[in-house]
Amino acid sequence: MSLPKALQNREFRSTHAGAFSERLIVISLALCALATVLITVGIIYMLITESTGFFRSEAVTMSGFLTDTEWTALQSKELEQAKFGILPLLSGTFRVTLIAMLIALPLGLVTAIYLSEFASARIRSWLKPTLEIIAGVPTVVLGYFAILVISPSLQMISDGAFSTFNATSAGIAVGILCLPMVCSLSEDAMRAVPRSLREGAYGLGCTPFETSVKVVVPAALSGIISAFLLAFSRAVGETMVVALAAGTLPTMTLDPTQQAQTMTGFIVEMIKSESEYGTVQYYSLYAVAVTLFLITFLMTLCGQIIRRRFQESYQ
Amino acid sequence: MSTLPGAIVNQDEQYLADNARRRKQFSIWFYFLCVAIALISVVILVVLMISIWSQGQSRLTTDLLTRSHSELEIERSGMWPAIMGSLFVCGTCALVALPLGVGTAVFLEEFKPTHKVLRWIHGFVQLNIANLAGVPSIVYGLLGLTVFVYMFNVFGQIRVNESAGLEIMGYKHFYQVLTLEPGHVVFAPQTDPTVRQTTFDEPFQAVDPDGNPIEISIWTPGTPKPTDPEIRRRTVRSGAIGGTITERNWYYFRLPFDKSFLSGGLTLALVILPIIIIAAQESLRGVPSSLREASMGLGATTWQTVRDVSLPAALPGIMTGSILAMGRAIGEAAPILVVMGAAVAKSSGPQHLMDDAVTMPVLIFNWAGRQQDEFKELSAAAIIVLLVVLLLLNSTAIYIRQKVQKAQS
Amino acid sequence: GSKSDAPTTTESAAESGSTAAVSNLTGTIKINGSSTVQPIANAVKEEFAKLYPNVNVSVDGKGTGNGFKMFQDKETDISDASRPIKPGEFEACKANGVEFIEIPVAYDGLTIVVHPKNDWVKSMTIEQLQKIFVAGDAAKQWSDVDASWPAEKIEIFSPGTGSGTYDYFREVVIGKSDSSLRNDMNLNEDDNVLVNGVAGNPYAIGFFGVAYYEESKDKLKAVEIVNPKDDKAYLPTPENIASGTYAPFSRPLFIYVSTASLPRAEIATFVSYFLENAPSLCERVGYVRLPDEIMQRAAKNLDEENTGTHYIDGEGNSRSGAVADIYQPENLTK
Amino acid sequence: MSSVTPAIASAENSEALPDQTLIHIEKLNAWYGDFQAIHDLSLEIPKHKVTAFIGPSGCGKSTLLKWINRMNDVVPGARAKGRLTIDDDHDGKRTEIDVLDPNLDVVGLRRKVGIVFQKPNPFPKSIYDNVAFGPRLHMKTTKAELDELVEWSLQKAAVWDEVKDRLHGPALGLSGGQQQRLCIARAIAVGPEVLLMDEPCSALDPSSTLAIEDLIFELRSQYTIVIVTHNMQQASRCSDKTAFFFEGKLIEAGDTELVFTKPKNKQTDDYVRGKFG
Amino acid sequence: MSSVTPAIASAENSEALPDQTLIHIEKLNAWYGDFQAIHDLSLEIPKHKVTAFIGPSGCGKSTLLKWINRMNDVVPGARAKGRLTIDDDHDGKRTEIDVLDPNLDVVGLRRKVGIVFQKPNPFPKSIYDNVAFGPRLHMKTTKAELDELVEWSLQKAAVWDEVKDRLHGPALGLSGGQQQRLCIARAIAVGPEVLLMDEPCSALDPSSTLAIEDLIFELRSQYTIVIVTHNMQQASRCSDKTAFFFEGKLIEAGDTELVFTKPKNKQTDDYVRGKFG
Ligand SMILES: Nc1ncnc2c1ncn2[C@@H]1O[C@H](COP(=O)(O)OP(=O)(O)OP(=O)(O)O)[C@@H](O)[C@H]1O
Ligand SMILES: Nc1ncnc2c1ncn2[C@@H]1O[C@H](COP(=O)(O)OP(=O)(O)OP(=O)(O)O)[C@@H](O)[C@H]1O
Ligand SMILES: [Mg+2]
Ligand SMILES: [Mg+2]
Ligand SMILES: O=P([O-])([O-])[O-]
Repeated sequence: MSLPKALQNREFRSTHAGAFSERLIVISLALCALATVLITVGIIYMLITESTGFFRSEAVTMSGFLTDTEWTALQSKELEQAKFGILPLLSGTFRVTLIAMLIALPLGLVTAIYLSEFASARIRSWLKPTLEIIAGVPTVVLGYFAILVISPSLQMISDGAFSTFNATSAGIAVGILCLPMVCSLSEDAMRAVPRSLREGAYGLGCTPFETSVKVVVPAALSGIISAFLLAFSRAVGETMVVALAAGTLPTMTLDPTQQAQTMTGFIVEMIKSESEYGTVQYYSLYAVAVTLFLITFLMTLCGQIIRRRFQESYQ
Repeated sequence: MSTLPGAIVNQDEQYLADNARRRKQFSIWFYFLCVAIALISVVILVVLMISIWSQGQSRLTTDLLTRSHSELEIERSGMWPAIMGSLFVCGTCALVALPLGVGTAVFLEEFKPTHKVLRWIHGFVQLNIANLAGVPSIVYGLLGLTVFVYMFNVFGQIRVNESAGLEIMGYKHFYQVLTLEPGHVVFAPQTDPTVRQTTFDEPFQAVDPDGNPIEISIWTPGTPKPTDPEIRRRTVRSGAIGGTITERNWYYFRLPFDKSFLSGGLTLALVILPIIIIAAQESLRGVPSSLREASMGLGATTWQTVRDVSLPAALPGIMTGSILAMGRAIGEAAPILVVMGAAVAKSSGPQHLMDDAVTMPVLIFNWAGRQQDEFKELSAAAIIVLLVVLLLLNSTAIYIRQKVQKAQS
Repeated sequence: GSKSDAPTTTESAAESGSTAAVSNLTGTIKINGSSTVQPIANAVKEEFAKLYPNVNVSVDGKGTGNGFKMFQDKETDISDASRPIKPGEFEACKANGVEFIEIPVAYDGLTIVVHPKNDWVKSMTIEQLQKIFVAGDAAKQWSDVDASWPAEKIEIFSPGTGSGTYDYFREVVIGKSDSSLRNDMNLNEDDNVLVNGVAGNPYAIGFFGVAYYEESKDKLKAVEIVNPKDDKAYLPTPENIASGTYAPFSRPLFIYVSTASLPRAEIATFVSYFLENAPSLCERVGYVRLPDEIMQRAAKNLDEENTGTHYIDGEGNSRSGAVADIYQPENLTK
Repeated sequence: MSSVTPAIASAENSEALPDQTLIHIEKLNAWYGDFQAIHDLSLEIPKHKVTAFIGPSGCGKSTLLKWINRMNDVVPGARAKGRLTIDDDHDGKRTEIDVLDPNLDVVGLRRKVGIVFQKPNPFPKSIYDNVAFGPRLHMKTTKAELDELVEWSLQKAAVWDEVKDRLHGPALGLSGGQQQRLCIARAIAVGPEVLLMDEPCSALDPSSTLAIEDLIFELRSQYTIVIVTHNMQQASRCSDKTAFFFEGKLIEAGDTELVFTKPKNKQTDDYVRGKFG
Repeated sequence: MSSVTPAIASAENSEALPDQTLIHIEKLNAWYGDFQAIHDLSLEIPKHKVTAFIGPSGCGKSTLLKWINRMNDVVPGARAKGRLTIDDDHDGKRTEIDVLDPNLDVVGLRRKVGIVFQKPNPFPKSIYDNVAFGPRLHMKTTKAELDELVEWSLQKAAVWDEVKDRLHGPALGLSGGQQQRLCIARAIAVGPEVLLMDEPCSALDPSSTLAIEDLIFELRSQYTIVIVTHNMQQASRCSDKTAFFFEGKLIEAGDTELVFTKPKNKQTDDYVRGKFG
């Protein structure tokens, strides 16, 4: 059989012609990646420049910011009366987050175990979309679910012990929000556990329960922990639900029936009120944003470290 | 050494059997616990859906889809401008975030550097993206406010009667002058853009709203006033003052963006960018490296490999991830509130790039907070509409994924 | 040619009834300020849009104080206010070269509300309000105000510090003294949140414009306020508000129009439309119409472009009193 | 022993005692969903011997192996029909375990029938915990007993000397060959009678392979061992009996030497000579 | 040819012409990060012959193969030192391609040196597009020329008859053996001179293996073929020359027959007899 014409000609495209456009493409792709760095730089630059307006003020001291137990930036018209102690906002945030985690973590983890270890393909095929739909429910909707359904139910059950706006109903709604996330990330981690480990466990006579709890979960622990951390920072950063349902009064208490303004809730209120742009009270929102950013940053960092340190086991 | 250890020799058969039974029983209980807990999420969804449906189903009318928010005729309020607004905001968001996100993912996954310093940078960028994914959306809102809305005040502020920022294209300035016919105006072309008002004492050349030139005459108070509406339309009072108005084409563009839908869309793009990058990276990682090797082995360059092999193979995954990210964008309210404000009384979708807009979540946020029962029901109805949109998006994503899974199995 | 817009006002007033045709007027109008006035502005805007569909009116309600901030920064054409401009704001306007026309548009009764289950409070005096609202030794529990009331924690919902309602309330309750309102209240610029807050807690109290109370009468109970002049308690009914017996919380609402914007045809048309329709539209959203006489004075001010405020005297001190007394040409300070 | 069964029988009676059959398989058919992986397979596996399963990829070796201790229970869609029994000496009384009985106590079966897989799969725990994992599940032991058991198992698996100084170090830190021996130690720590090994050396380097082969040689005095392998040389080196499978069917079974030197079947001949596979 | 190089030389001059060396490898060392995968390796690969690389897993066969067409460029941390050149006849002029030259036109090299992998890896496109993929990258062809080229390649790869009716059907719908032949067709469609094959049959069933082996036999008249295999029988069946590697070193190389029947080296002998690996 004779060589086809295309090969007889041996007219191959000059290989250097594409090099320029190739380089151009690589550069533009690199610029895309650079943009993500620029976003971080932008966030940090913004937070620093804008929060100097707060920290420079004579009414504010760093130690006061970190230790004072009152935060009245929205409540005080005059600067002299304003108190800037981040603790009440932190306490609000952590109350809501704690409740959310108490719901999302166990439920999410057990659902994940169910999905990855027990559920048949048919159940998976509708349970997973269900979870995805919950994950896709806008947070505004969940916020109203919190004040229209959860909060009244709580009040009814507890005979009015809960205030209209309270940490618990916001926490529950945030928990619902985080549940699918915990679930699908943990499930991914558990599915990444090689089949061979499960076979090893069954081969030694483990029951399905023992296999999943004693072998699969510990083996997927790094992934599960980073799922928890992600859910945690999502809960800390959640805004609309807490703005709607957690209340607008910063309180320093452990009582879950009370209202709890969170850091994000405060930022939204401050923005919405546009309380005197340029005042120290206004700039305090950036100080809160810095705190928020630092917390979530530490969370992701922890998650990354855990993932990198413990994940390599199966390669 | 070969004698069996005590533990094996002294096995109590009864204990072994009981133990096995107990463990099996426990495993069964655990299974039912799992089922019960997995059902909780379903129950939550059902309760959510039922409570929303029962509230909103009576308001699912064509009015809802075609009319705009109304304070005076609450029962006939609608969400058309919000639908359009969400469309424009999310469209902008998609146009920006998709190429940027996929580009970044391709760069990070397919152009892995071999040099040590570059590898370090690569790892840094990767960590940075993980961090961005964890940044609360409200912080992105604040960033959008400084960067897009005010642009660090580099271009000044938008002020009525004084400054419209740095206008770049798509605009024409006129003086708008009232004629003697009530409600009727004529437009005088503005020659000097810095002059915001001018006084008309002499007849002048103007244009009507369709852009046709017309001669305008002057009526001096004290002289008889023309009665023919035709003539009154072409007559202005001596000393009438015209104020600048701007005719904006759809591509009207100025800096800063102010509280326009463009700012909102760009801010949302920041929010979902890390999500898209991570999803795209994941699905590029899922492309078997054997395909890349095959392409490289045939002499394709890295980019040719990406373009012809990796990207097409990863496309379904990228699409799924992007659709889910868009779902997030559509439902996102916090950054929009920060960037575009909470006002909802708008009667149409955005008319030009710098126009403001209402989005569905913000409208829901507003309506649900109102006291009138009509608004409460309307908000539930609007939630239904929003959820239907999201459901459509999600099922597209799920459909794509399942099709791909089938094709791969 | 400084007197420019007069033609529209007079002419359209005379002839607008006959123009059913859609106008070719275009433009953008920016309004911000009082959330109390916002329902009226929105109502006017909506009716206006039927006649002038090409005019884009954006109405926001960030509170009177914030509204004036934007107004003096020339970010808005019209500022809604639930209290008169304050000397500081007036000075700032002057310094920025912002001149305005002050137009009262309706009466409001600042309504103090409690939960419908609250059966112990029927009426309150200013002194009792002081006990609840003034910082310092503020009452933490209802029983601190009156020993016969329940020993339950009072939860307070108030408009934000940027709002005119907060200022007005503060001025009534505290007067000119140095003390301030307590700072452990739930503040929100959105009056709807306040309604929800009070409606959800039997031991809550709150206050806002009467329109928000009218919208949610079934969930709230308005407190009768004892008029210090005759020691009788009155509810914020339209009659009581209009007659001034609902004192001292009966107050006028205003719009402030920038004169720099008035030569723009769309603004001139809108403002005169507003003035013309405010009495009827304000009733539709729950407020009380001002006497014709005051509306005529306002129309005249607009017509003649009489800038300045009536509520600050030559020395820069604010005046207070009934609107009918103060909104007089001789009180106008440029 | 039915005559149709190509049973493993000592053709040349090289040993004093005749083979005692431990595992009886009769007309076994196995499916994955609609796909039949094993057809009408009958085979007897002798006690305290090493039996090798050979055959090309996909012929059903692993499937059969996994049915012997019901590992296929967890594979969705896997089912089997036929007879598969294991003799069970219980205080002198001989009973039979019906492996395919749906009500069988699988946990107990798997304790009796240990399995070792192709890729070493130690749990991501310490070496000690890996070995102690099974005993902790099944038995009541004191700490001392457990320690003794762990040491015994590791010694039996010929890996004790290499790990004794780091018993509480991570098992994943061991080399592949050590991991595989650890897995064997883990399997024998619960005191099984049968050891199933699915290509236990195919992921290992030559020297580790040798170590495992030696170990198998050692263990056969106490355990009945079934080993699946692709490596004909390995089969001939370390097994007593060999069964050759092809496309889900048992083609030939018998003494290893015979199968490799004088196969009765053409396909077997082709395969052991490397014509395919 | 340096005397230290265990070059592949026809020991018995069975063919008329002496071998002409195409690929020269001298003192090649290759690393992955800090791990040295190839040590001081020298080897000559003859033109238009089939050379088999054998050796146990991890001995560096694939690494060497991948350096011949610089596929290791994309592996982070992979580097090589030494000489690796390919003769290049260009319009009668003989030149040499220095493969390890960092400024080398890799794209051109890879067109000249095609590679086929262990697992068939057709692109998820149509059969036609798979074969046309390379030509479209490298050549300007008319539709007709391309059609001709695709048919020619598929015919050369002995798969044309099986796919000609569904050229525009998905390549993934083919069986494993067909896919592998498709990959070979794809590789020869760009007109390479050398074909590298890394265990091309190890994922295939016996009959597909035979088909590929026949194909290799066919192709050697026009291509220089290097094949990596684990299957000694396969190496002996279809290669002219064999090189045996162990732990990154070349142990022995020469005519296939000699290497298998009279290996000079003990390790080679052990390996080809199946003592390990
Ligand atoms: N979980 C499963 N689902 C469906 N089919 C399966 C499954 N496991 C194996 N098979 C099929 O059953 C047949 C026999 O598989 P088995 O694993 O027993 O082969 P094998 O002889 O062990 O091969 P290898 O040597 O490759 O391990 C094969 O065709 C395989 O594709
Ligand atoms: N990408 C890589 N990074 C690090 N080490 C590698 C990489 N690829 C291969 N190695 C190591 O280099 C050595 C040689 O590998 P190579 O793939 O060449 O072996 P091989 O002889 O082809 O083995 P096999 O027959 O299993 O394919 C092995 O020890 C392997 O672990
Ligand atoms: Mg197998
Ligand atoms: Mg290899
Ligand atoms: O009406 P206000 O929003 O200013 O109280």
